[in-house]
Amino acid sequence: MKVGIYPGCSLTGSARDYNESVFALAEAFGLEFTQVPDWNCCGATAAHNLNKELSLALPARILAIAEKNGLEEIIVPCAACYSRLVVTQHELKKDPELKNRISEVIEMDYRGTSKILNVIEWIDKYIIPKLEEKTVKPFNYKVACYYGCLLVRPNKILNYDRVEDPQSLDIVMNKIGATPIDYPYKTECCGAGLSISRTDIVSKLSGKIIEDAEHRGAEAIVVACPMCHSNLDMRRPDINKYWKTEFKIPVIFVTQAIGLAIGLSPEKVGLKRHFVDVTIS
Amino acid sequence: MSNLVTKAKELLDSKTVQVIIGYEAGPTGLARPVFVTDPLKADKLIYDERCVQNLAVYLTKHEVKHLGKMAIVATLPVMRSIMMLISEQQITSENIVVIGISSEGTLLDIADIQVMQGYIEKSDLSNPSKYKELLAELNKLTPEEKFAYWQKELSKCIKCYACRQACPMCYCTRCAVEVNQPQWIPVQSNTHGNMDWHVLRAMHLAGRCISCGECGRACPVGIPCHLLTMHLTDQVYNYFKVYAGTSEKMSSVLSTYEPNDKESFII
Amino acid sequence: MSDFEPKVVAFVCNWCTYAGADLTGTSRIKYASNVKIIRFPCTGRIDFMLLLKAFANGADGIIVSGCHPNDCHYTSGNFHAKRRWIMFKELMDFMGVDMNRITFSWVSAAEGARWAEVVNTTVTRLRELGPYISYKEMVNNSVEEEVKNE
Amino acid sequence: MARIGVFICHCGENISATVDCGKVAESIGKLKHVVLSTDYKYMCSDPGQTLIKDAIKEHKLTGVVVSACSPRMHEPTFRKACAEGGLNPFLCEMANLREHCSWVHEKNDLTTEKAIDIVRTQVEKVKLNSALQPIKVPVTKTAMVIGGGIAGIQSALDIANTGHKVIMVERSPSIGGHMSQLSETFPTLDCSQCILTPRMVEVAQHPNITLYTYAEVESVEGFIGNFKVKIRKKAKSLDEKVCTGCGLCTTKCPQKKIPNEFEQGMGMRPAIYVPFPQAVPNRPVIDKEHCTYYLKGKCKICEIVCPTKAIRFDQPDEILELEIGAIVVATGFDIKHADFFPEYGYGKYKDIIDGLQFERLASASGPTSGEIRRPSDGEVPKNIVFIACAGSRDPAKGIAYCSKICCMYTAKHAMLYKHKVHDGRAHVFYMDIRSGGKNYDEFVRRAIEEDHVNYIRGRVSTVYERDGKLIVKGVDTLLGGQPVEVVADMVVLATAGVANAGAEELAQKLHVSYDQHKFFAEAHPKLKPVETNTAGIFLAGACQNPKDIPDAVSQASGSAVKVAALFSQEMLTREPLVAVVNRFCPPMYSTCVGCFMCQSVCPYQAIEREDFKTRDGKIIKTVAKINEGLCQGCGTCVALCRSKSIDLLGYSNNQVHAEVMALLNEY
Repeated sequence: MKVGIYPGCSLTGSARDYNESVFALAEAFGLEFTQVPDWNCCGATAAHNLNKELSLALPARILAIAEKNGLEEIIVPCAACYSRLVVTQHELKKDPELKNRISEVIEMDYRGTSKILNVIEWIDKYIIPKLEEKTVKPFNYKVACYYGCLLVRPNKILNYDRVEDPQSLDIVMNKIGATPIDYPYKTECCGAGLSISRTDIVSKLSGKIIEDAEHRGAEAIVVACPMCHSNLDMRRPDINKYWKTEFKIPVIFVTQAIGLAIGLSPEKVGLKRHFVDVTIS
Repeated sequence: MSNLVTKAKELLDSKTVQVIIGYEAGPTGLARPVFVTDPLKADKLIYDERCVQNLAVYLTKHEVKHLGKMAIVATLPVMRSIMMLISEQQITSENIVVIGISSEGTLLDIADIQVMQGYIEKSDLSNPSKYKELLAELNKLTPEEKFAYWQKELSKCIKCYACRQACPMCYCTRCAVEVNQPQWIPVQSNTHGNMDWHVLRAMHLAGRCISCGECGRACPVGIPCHLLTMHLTDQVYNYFKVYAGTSEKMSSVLSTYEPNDKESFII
Repeated sequence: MSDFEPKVVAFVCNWCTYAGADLTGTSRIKYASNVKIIRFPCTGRIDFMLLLKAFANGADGIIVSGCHPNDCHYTSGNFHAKRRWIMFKELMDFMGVDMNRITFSWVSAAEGARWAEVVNTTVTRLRELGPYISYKEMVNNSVEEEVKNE
Repeated sequence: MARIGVFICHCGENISATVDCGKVAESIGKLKHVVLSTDYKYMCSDPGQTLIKDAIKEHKLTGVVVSACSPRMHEPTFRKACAEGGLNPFLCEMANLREHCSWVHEKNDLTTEKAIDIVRTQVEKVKLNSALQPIKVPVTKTAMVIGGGIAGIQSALDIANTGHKVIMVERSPSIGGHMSQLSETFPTLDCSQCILTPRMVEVAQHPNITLYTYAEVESVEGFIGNFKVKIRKKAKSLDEKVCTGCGLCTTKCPQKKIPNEFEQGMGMRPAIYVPFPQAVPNRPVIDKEHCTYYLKGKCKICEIVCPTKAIRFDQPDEILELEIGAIVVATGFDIKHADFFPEYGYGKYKDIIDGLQFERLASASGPTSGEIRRPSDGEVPKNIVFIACAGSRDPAKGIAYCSKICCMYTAKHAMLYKHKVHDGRAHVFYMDIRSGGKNYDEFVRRAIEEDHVNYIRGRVSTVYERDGKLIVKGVDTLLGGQPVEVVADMVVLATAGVANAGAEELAQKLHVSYDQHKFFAEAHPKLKPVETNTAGIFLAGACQNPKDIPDAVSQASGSAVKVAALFSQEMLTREPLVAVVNRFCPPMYSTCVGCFMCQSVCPYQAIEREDFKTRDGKIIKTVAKINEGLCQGCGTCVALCRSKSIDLLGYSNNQVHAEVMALLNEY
């Protein structure tokens, strides 16, 4: 099967560490994927608030290109991109008329045949089967698995995991020897797109997520979304200022944690790019 | 076919049966049904490729029935007809002796209904292959083409009801077509009235048709009306995985049900 | 064809769909007025010939509706009806009669809104299909055939 | 020569607002054989009915069409009026102009045209109607009550007190139902057990009541007055006649860690158990799923200790076949449990409990002897949060309806908590307070004003645990939508009332309708709330929808009256809408050829064989014959009969054919 990857903007910019860890894992497990050629913005931030057709046309173009290139599966590591792509596939499946209209807009045939995988689905399918034998350095830490909003919502469309208390990330962490804590902030809002415009709100919301994780004795917060990561990691100085404290807990991507467990170096999985020191590797 | 004659003589001589329903050679060389009651005339009986009528149709006829216990020269379709007639309580197995004829034309030893059932179960019960191709071709047509095809065919019908007379399963003493309160089937033999008749006939044979093809063969104007019932035979198997006339206790498809019968068109 | 209004006959059972349609009324849910209902005690009572009669007499579409499987007031009438409709549909398909013009459905006594939806989607579909010209032509030509023969 | 009278009802404005009734009357008046066509404001009123009665005499009518509401509403009314006017009631038909026309279409010409079509159809039908005589069938004067909760108990006692026999079937080992689990009852705060137990005992001792506990309805056949019911008496592994109920076995059973259903899982019970101390009958049963002997083949301690040797390990289930005249369904309800709520942790937090669990905590006979102690560590919660509408009125959760009892019991719970934990704080999150009912609102006010329960109008988005406390995050909509956070020791969810497990299956066995939530459906929401669509089967209590005790008891008494009224007749008259197989003079006898395919489709075994014989006894012909006492008139045999030898009175081939014709062809 031909597997594709859609990086989106984050993985080539602010989340290069994430990108590096995904590729490092793929290499370690002998997996190959083709980048969707000539990809464009998924429309995550502004498009779906401004223009519905544009917000569907952008992901539809990505999917159409993937189809044209025979990519039966596309891995979408960014949760925001994942959400846009799956929602688009759902909307166009529901409404054939809309599908035709969007096909005209993007001047390409769109059938909706490619299967879209988020990073945990990808791990479940390709990494987990060989994970046990490859694990050389069990990740013996207490972790808070933070899913954020886009990985599991809207539940009716994604139909992925339990919406209020998701488990998939916890299960993966368990496999590499980590102990996921009971963590009620799993899907609480991190402030998301306000990262740029209202850092005060991000500081407040993300701060709560960090505070509760530290309070419960977690040694790391594990995420699967670049946006979550930047709010919890990059905005840490603002958060600490707002909360008048020194939160130290590192924030790592699930792929980084797996990379460490199978013996990859911190540099290889991009840990050195973090703002908050990752002291636990 | 001396075996057949010997067997028939035996049955009549021993008074096991009072009449043999079989075929004889007619004056023009075609085979025709014959009812032999005298052992001395049993050598009239023949069986060869000319013998095509479904003789089971006579089993329910009063004129034949009143002669007494009957023996019948029975190919596979006849045997299946007998099963259907027993299951629909038109004849009883005690009253019938089956002189079985295999598909190769040889005499079979059918001692009783159980043996016959065994023989039927071993046989291919789907529609005869010469009709399968016709059915497949018709099924390939578009709805418009199908409608046009059947309009053309059915416009020829003269409502002589030979199709009904030739069918062993059409044993009603009063057919629905004769009901005029209400007038279910238009009296006239025009395309519309003919279509209604053939739909009614096919529906009444749904799950009961044993694919002998006699209705179509009997039609004097050559309407392939057997394809209608045979198509339903295919569908009955397709949906319910049964063929008619395989057991004397079988209930018809339309008078039974399974709660999980599958279909895809009811919303 | 835009102002074409199809004639639709609904054959429904007394206990589920008729009662469901009553509930549509009690709930004041509006639906297309093209449909006219004939009440039967049970879907098992509906003779397939009546459907042909409806087409022959100018119906453009038909709705057949009764209790959901397992809900039949008489236990099994709808199951028998189901088998009958399977056979009927297959025969009609084979003969080229347009089965897009018949909606077979299950509507319970509690599904007032669903009845309106069944009617409306059927009527919308029939408006697109237009009058059932081919069947009407066959019936009309048959009358002419008759005149010719005489 | 038919003489048809047509009466068009305006139904006040219900019909005339969208249908031009005058025009309908005028155009119907032009139809052949219609000798009278008139419209009137209210046909069902006394003058309206008089209009029909007078017209029958004056115009010598041979058929009447009343064009008004649904025949399911008023057909009996108008048929009775016709009978009083001297016309056979089965010569009257109704055209449904209200539910099927005026209420569902806009006012325009098409609607009026449709109305005309509907009436014309019935005119053509009624021309073919024939005068029918009602069928008389005997009544078995024994009632069956399914379910032994308060509704079933009330219904059974009321029926038994009219002198008729009652069979009560209860699925669990004891009667009592949910009411026996309650601590105290609103609005009087009297002890639930204290008022219920005497009634339970009365059931057990009543000479007219036969009680089968640990039993379930296996199948129901037949019809009003003549049901044939099979009951499965599950094996209790015990000879009830020998057992004295001493309870020694229950104390010696080594298997003691089975979650107690009666305590809503908050207590444990042994494998041989009596569900609760006041159980009726007070005899234990062995729970085969947990009993060591049934699981592993050895133990038998109960058998060894039993002083009367009453244990029977090899006892089989018993199937009883009973003749029953009427059935009361009182199977009650259940509630959603905490694991239904992802936002409250899918049931993983021990101190989030549901309302029934709180009842057990507050009950003097409960696992904490009536002290409010939280399940996790047995501490007395100092801060408690009650969440009303947990699931109810929430279409996203599939439960759009109001569960009705939660507002009241939440107020009661908060009050009981305050009475028991004086220094505690109780908070109630609510959407609306629905406290209609005698002394109900006063009760809620008391909770707020005298017991100082903190009522917060708003919903709770999430509850999670932190440092052993439950953090309840909600909103106070009366303070402009401010987020509220309460740090609680325990949370009680007033979870939605839902249909009991197995309700759908039972409904299908009984052939009664049920709604999308699997609650049993009444025949009419306002005027027949106790009847079902199946004659002879009635509803009592919360199996219809969540109800409080007074409502359940009232309906139970209502159902008992319905049964008593039925049993007051020696013979029942049934509508003669049955199938008939035609008969002709010899030699035809009947056009039936005796294929008996009708026999296999008939759900009521109503088709028999009739032999026509010569004088010396030789069978000439065997044909089908309908037993009109058994036939329910579904007509499946009619549509199946190839030779059209069967017809259905009231829906004859001629009639339905005429309807199709009339609907499509204008005359």
